[in-house]
Amino acid sequence: MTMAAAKPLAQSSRVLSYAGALLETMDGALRDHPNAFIMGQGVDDFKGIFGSTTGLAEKYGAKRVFDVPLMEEGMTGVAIGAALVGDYPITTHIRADFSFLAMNQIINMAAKYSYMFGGLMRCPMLIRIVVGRSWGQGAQHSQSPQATFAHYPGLTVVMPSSSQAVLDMYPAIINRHPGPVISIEHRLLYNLDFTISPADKRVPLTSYVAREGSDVTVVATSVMVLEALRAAQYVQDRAGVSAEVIDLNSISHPDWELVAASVRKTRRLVTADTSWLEYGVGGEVCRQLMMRDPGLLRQPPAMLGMAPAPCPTAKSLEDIYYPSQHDTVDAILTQAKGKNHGIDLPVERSMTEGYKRFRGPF
Amino acid sequence: MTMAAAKPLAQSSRVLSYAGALLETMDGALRDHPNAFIMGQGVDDFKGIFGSTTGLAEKYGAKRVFDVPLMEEGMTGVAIGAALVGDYPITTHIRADFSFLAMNQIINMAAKYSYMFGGLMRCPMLIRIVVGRSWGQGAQHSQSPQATFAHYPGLTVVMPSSSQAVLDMYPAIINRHPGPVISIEHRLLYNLDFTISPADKRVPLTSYVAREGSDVTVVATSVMVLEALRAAQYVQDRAGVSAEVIDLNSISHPDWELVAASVRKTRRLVTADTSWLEYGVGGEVCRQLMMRDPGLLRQPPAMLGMAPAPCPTAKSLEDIYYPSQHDTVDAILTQAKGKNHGIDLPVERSMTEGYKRFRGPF
Amino acid sequence: MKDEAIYRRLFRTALLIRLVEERIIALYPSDKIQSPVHLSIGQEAVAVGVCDALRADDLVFATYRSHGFYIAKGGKLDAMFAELYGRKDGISGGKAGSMHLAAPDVGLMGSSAVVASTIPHAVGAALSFKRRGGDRIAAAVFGDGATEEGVYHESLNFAALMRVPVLFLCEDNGLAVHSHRPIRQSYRLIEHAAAYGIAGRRLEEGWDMLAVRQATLEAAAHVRSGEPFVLEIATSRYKEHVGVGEDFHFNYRTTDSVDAWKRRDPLIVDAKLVAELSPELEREIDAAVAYAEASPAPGRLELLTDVI
Amino acid sequence: MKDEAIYRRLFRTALLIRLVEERIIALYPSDKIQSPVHLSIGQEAVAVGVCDALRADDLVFATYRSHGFYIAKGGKLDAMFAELYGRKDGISGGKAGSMHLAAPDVGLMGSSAVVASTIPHAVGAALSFKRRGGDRIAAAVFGDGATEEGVYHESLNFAALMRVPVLFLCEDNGLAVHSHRPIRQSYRLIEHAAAYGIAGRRLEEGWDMLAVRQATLEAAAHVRSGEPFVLEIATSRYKEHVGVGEDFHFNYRTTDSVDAWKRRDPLIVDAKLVAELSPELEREIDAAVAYAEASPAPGRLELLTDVI
Ligand SMILES: Cc1ncc(C[n+]2csc(CCOP(=O)(O)OP(=O)(O)O)c2C)c(N)n1
Ligand SMILES: Cc1ncc(C[n+]2csc(CCOP(=O)(O)OP(=O)(O)O)c2C)c(N)n1
Ligand SMILES: [Mg+2]
Ligand SMILES: [Mg+2]
Repeated sequence: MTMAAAKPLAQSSRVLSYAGALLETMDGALRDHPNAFIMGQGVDDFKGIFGSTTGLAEKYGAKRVFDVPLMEEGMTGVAIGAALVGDYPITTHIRADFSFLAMNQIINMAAKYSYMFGGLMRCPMLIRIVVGRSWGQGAQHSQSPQATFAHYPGLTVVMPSSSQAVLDMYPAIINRHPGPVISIEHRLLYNLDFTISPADKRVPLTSYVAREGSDVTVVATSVMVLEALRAAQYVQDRAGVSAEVIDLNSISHPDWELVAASVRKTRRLVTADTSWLEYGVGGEVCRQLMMRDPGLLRQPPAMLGMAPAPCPTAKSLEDIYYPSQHDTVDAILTQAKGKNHGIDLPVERSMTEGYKRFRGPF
Repeated sequence: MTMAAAKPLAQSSRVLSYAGALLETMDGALRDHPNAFIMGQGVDDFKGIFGSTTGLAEKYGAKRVFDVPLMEEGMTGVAIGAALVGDYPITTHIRADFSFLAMNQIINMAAKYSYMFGGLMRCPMLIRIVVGRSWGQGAQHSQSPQATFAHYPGLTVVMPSSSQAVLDMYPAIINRHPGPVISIEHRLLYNLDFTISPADKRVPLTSYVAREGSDVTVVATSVMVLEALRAAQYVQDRAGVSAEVIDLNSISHPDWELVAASVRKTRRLVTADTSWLEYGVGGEVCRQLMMRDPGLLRQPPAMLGMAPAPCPTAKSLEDIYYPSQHDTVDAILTQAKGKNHGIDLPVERSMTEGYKRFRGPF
Repeated sequence: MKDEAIYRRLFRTALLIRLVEERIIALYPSDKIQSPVHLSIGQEAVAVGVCDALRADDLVFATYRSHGFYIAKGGKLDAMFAELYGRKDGISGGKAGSMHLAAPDVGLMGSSAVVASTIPHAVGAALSFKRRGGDRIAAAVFGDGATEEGVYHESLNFAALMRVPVLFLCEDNGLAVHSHRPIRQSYRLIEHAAAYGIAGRRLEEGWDMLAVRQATLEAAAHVRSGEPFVLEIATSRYKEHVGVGEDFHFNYRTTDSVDAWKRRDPLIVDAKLVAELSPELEREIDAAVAYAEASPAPGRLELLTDVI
Repeated sequence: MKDEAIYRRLFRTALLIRLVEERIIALYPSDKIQSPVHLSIGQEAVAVGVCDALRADDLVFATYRSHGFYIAKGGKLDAMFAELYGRKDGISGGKAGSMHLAAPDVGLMGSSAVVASTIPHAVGAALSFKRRGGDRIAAAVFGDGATEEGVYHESLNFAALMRVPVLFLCEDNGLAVHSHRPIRQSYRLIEHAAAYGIAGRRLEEGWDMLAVRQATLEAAAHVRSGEPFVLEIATSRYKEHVGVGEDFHFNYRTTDSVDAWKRRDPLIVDAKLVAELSPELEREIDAAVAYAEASPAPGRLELLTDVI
């Protein structure tokens, strides 16, 4: 540690996939925390939750990393019980949609235990849930329940949008956070490579500025942060528009002052979230701004999210169901220059094509 | 029908409790709809879901009204299966908190079936869930998940705030609504008596103006509508402030134009909801207003909801956990006259004392 | 003789299922089918035997692995391919894809991608049938893994208490994704059902369409008389859990386990009948694929329909 | 002699529980206890026999009906009354009330008002104990109704598969609120558990503290050796489901069923010992009530603490 501090230059940047970052933090948790364990359907198989737990069962043994039957509610209850006696459980759901089977344990139990017993009991634990998207996964493999979980006090909800965010947040959560945390990971991020910056640029357990700008504020979550960053680059290059991108990052405990300060500067807002608009993240952003200053915005904000329907499977429908890069760029430009901004929009429609053609594993 | 239309005066107003209104509509559903049935824990016992199903098992038989084991997820699935073959199931949860055990069937299944199968299947059904409050019911018997359910397309979520709302909405839902409906009933309403107006004043399946006014708009839900109406009367009497109260009524399909029109008139907003503020109803209200006109409000709105914690049981804590009549009046006056409005506030602290001292049955 | 005719009928349907899924495998690299597919190759005899034994007006509630049940229950092939292609003429207009095939007109009710979640639906439909009188039954089809979910317990208990005409049909391929049954289950299914007073039977010969049909006929008769029944049928999934490939190289299971099955699989063993019937079936499939290819893609007009 | 000493010890605790709950009944009309109370009067022998048989470091996970278990496991009376009063010196500072009594320092873990929801917690704690080595065990206490929930099935299966040292302890009072067991359950608990390979035993003499203790000692020994066990103990709830009254006038159950129990209830039958021990116990309770009355109410400072 002292060594590293003495020569910061030695620690140079490297490239690491999101799945790789997850694997590193899972490995680190098991290594540093003798009471940590990982359980979930398939955590010990060759696919290892899309590469985020691969090899750990071999390395740490079946008592620390193990498969479970199909029992989402039961598994979450087992995790809580273990947490109450001092373990640190990490559970997984390969689709966020399956966490609805564990809703009682998450909302009625884990979220309540610290408060309900006046601090007599704690259940620090990490629930990793993965949001699906594209290739016709459809209505039951595509939901992104951040607004749902963040509504309930007692839960901490994060949505790491990069390998850096995973590397910085997960150890902080696992080693120090006193309560249950739900981390919502986006499947499309898993196979992406990110550059890891030196340690002085830590992603906090709250919101942060992912890109500075002065004309429009884009408040984004998860994979939409990447969309926003690409769009910000595009509008900079094509139209000289300077977009500030804020990664909300923590959904339950965002840095609303940071968001408000940015909007105070830009007076223009775009929100870009992975879920539906209704009763979602965008609403809470509006509320927080209004409570601070109802006159902040010059014009109605633009909001990007899923269309108000369950997710269809046809590619032609999926493509218009999710906000595309086209939509994101248009939203920023409309904020900055008005509806008739006249600037060419990028042609590609679907984000899944932007990064790579996602075709599983599911 | 023609008779009634011919002499509207014959249909005079009457007094009916909320539980009585529920019982009437349940009775009506069973009478008018041969395929309707009611199932839930204790629906056929002497307490009959706080009087809302009492006597119906005797009247319609055990095949139409029946008790079930403790099986929230299973029961909801059974209801969906019955709905898919043309029945109209009505299920009950004596606490909304228990619906979290059925979340998978509600969100992944009932909400998705119409869309996911392209209209091949429908599951019209009514899920009645009751919000608890007061007398130390605590963290697991007090939640009010309207924002959670309303986030998911496919669900219709209503919160009837009066006997009239029940009488007008339930038959409309049961007889005509094509999809699953979650009705969130507040336990404190059950024992209250309401005056039922003549049939020409129907409560729609969306929002409506519960009291006209010109100085401040109060957007309220469920039992908070009553609080808002009382507070509106108080500020009218004491300070000549004219508050318009809008009962949001449908959480999933509110009449946002109605809300916006009111705020356009008053330029001042109070929201009063039965749940937490974070990612709740107030945020969606702000979003809808901002999307229409970000300059609508003169000052930050006031928002009433539960404190950001699970519900404590001590009376001294409960009293400050929920917004009181005191808080509601203060919020309206602060909107109308500023923080230093100097007007006396009502002394009573807890709404539960305002109506009656609630002490169960739970 | 009669058996021979039945055998041909069942065989034809089973072969159709296999050829359909092989066509899916062939088409998949073209990315025309952008839908996660859970193939039932190796398991066709179950769907075929079961559906043949059921009455046309009996209902089947199924899972994401339901190409076989869709076809065996009588679902239209062209609408199925159009659905896999995500086209307007798909049975659900492209909103369902492979995981949510349904054909309520022929009694195939919703298929869900959430494991175990249609089991109580079958119970609910059966409850309705019982109240209305008559002797229709409902069948819940699910994999061995599904029985681990809490809702299975709730469904068994309720069905037994209410004595509803539901057939619980477990397709036991011994796997849930890559997990073998013994590490997931402490119980044997038929003994477990017996604890609820539900009669049941395990059929080891899940490759044998006639045996499946016979077992289902007997089970359905029991159910029709007003009692639930658990029928567990051993079977074998030849392909990977999801997708069109094989997965033996990942070493989580041996080829042996599947090879033993293949040696008894009529669709392999009875090569003569395969050769005889295939050309006509392939033409049917060609037509269905052509139908799908010709069908337009849904668009903005369809995006927000049927939400409620 | 030894038995006699044990009997006195158990009796004293059982009587304390009864007197505490009778005090709650007496206090209730004053509205000083504003908390829904689920009395265990009639069921005390279970809590007392079970907790006496467990080791001090064994854990009990309980329900909303846990005054008995709180006291039997060694929870402090003054902190309990303060909790019922919603005061700062309540064991959870007034945030828990009657339904969420806990005393982790003496091994009474969280009590939940959501039926069946602490069952998997006991399994999870037992899983930890097993991994760490040693021979601590965890007990899940639940009512007969709780076994209907899906999570019970998931918990049994997992416990059996992982062979964790958990005691499933069912307090069978035959009722879930006002519903009798036969209309809710198609299974018998011990046979049901056997389907998962879990050994079990039903004890009919739930009024007999020594019998409960002995049965628990045997069950706990089995569990300590590394296998789950289901112990089902018949018992009788004298009072209404929630609240301090009786409910026979609602005619959903007969007084007979309870009277038969009362005729064997040592806390009624052994009037001599009751008379002998009561004065001292009443003084203990007086002190606890006085403590509660003197304790300040929590306020704004406490409202938002311990949320995370
Ligand atoms: C509730 C739920 N949990 C987990 C999954 C992920 N998953 C998809 S299929 C599957 C295995 C199911 O096994 P089984 O029921 O035996 O059916 P099979 O795939 O073998 O036909 C799992 C775990 C899911 N879809 N739903
Ligand atoms: C999940 C859930 N469903 C329903 C309820 C309402 N409820 C409270 S107690 C109870 C009966 C439970 O019976 P049992 O488990 O036998 O315990 P007992 O009250 O008899 O001790 C019910 C249905 C609840 N608290 N939680
Ligand atoms: Mg399987
Ligand atoms: Mg009971």
